[in-house]
Amino acid sequence: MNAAPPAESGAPVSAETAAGVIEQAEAARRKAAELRAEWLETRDLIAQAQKEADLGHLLQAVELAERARRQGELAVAQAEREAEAWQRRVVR
Amino acid sequence: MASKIKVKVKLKGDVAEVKSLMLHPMETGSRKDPDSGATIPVHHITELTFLNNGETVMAVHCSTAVSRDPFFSFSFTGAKAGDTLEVRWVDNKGESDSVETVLG
Amino acid sequence: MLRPAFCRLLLLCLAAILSLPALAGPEEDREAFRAYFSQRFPDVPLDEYVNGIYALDPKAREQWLDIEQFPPYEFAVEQGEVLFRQAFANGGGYADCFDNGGIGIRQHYPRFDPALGEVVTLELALNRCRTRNGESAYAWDSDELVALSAYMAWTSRGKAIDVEIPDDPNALAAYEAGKRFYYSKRGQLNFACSDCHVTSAGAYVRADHLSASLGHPSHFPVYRSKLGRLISLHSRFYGCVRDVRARPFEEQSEEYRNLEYFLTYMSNGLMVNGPGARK
Amino acid sequence: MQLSRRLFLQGSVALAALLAIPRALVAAAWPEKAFASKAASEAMTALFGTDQATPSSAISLDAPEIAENGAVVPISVETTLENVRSVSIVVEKNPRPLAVSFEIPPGTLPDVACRIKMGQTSQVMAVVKTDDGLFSAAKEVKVTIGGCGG
Repeated sequence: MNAAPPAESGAPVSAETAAGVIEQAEAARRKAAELRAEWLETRDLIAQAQKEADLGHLLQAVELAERARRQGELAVAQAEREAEAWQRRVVR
Repeated sequence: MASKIKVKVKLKGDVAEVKSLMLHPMETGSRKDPDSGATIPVHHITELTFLNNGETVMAVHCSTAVSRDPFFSFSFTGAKAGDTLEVRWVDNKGESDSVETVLG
Repeated sequence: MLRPAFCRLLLLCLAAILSLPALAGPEEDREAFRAYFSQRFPDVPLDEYVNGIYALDPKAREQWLDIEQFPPYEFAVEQGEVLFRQAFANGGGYADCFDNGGIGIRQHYPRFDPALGEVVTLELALNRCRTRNGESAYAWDSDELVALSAYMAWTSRGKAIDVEIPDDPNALAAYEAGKRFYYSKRGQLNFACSDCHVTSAGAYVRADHLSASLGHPSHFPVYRSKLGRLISLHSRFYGCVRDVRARPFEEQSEEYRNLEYFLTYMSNGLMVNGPGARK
Repeated sequence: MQLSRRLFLQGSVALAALLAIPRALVAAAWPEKAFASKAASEAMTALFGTDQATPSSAISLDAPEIAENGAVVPISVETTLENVRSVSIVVEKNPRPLAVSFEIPPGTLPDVACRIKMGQTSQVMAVVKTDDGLFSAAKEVKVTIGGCGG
């Protein structure tokens, strides 16, 4: 992932965009949680993103929420892969 | 729990092998509380004394570098069954604890 | 001439393939688990695995033996005994809730309760005993509950772990769920329990020497020198799951109870030697 | 408030000291200056009046090569030297090097053990004071930072 752009650099990110990415991140996290596969810091990232958004730091909010969304998606992919893959590790 | 000091003594002829374990946090004063983030004040045993029938057979001076729940062992001569061994400590807060055990 | 022989071979192969899933029942799993470690560490007797990493690391073992000559958990065992004997407000006691008055029975836990259709760990049984008698449940990581568990392990030292999987599809399902948890990769670091404690047992993770899973549940609760207090097996599970950067489950969650069921079954036949001391 | 508390503390410490005075031996007071010293030589000077100790093979210092846990390092010291007065353990790299000091009255064997904390890899020194002077033995103990167990 690229380095975070400096906060409040003036790039055009609307509050709606930020809220949308946070929502996507939360949906991905929830799906991972349903699969009992949530990663450690995903919900912290979302909380931080929300906090930044509330402060009007929209670029930072989006950056954090993107990381959280990516984590959520990777956790879901991991769980789906493991649905079969675990059996290959069983000591026989 | 009565005393927070435990003592085990093995008599071999007139030699007593003493092992003692006590509950004490032995705080260095540089540790932070993981929840509040506040520094935990220094709190450690300073002096530990073993007395056999009232006579000092060992005195230990401790810094905070003694591990939590301290353990000490040593041996002394001139011991016999029926002797009373007392262990006591004081810490930097003026708190103390002691226990007596009869050699057997 | 060749034809019947070939057919027989084919049939044999087919039979072998078909019978494989049926063969891999809990008892076959357990035998394979033991055989794996016997082969990996031929010099380590099976009985030694209850000592965790100290079965594999002679230098760490010396330091552990030094602590074991006067282990700090003795205070907890003493506290546990006092608590165990204290009557509840209604006059009842823990002894009424367990077989043999609660003495020397650690090796039978965790148990599958067919009526409830779930795995009951010793800690869960203790807390249910309390609530049934009108007492409030202890927090899972409370000193009291861990001390009770330490005392009950102490009275069971030397007994062979004997976890049963009754003839009940739900029991087998709980075992299978625990097994699946054990072998599934999770967290940002993408580790399964087995990655560290089977495949890499005896290797180092940074400065930590990885123990073998065989014997893992035998010595809990464990006094952690690092923490200066005893922790439960589920608290250790919590720590491991967090360390692979997955969101940990709560102590006594269904996940951890099933995991304990599987893991303890793997150690059937080894001795209970809790409570233990670890760094 | 502050004053009365201090007075109270002084009183209780004095009382404790009075009660703790053993009949056979008046143990040295807790060596505050030596324990507060930030360098090993400073601590030795505060405790013994000199930082010079003669290395002696008559002292056996038992400590692990690699500490499993820096918070609990088992150390034992035994010596065949005669007329031993005290055995002290000094950890060079600890923020306060003097860890512990055992006062050995006549009749007690110079054979002691305890568990100490070490912040990092360091020389650990056993300093034995006898009627004939100061003697020492040293050993390096490695302290590592763990991953999950530590």
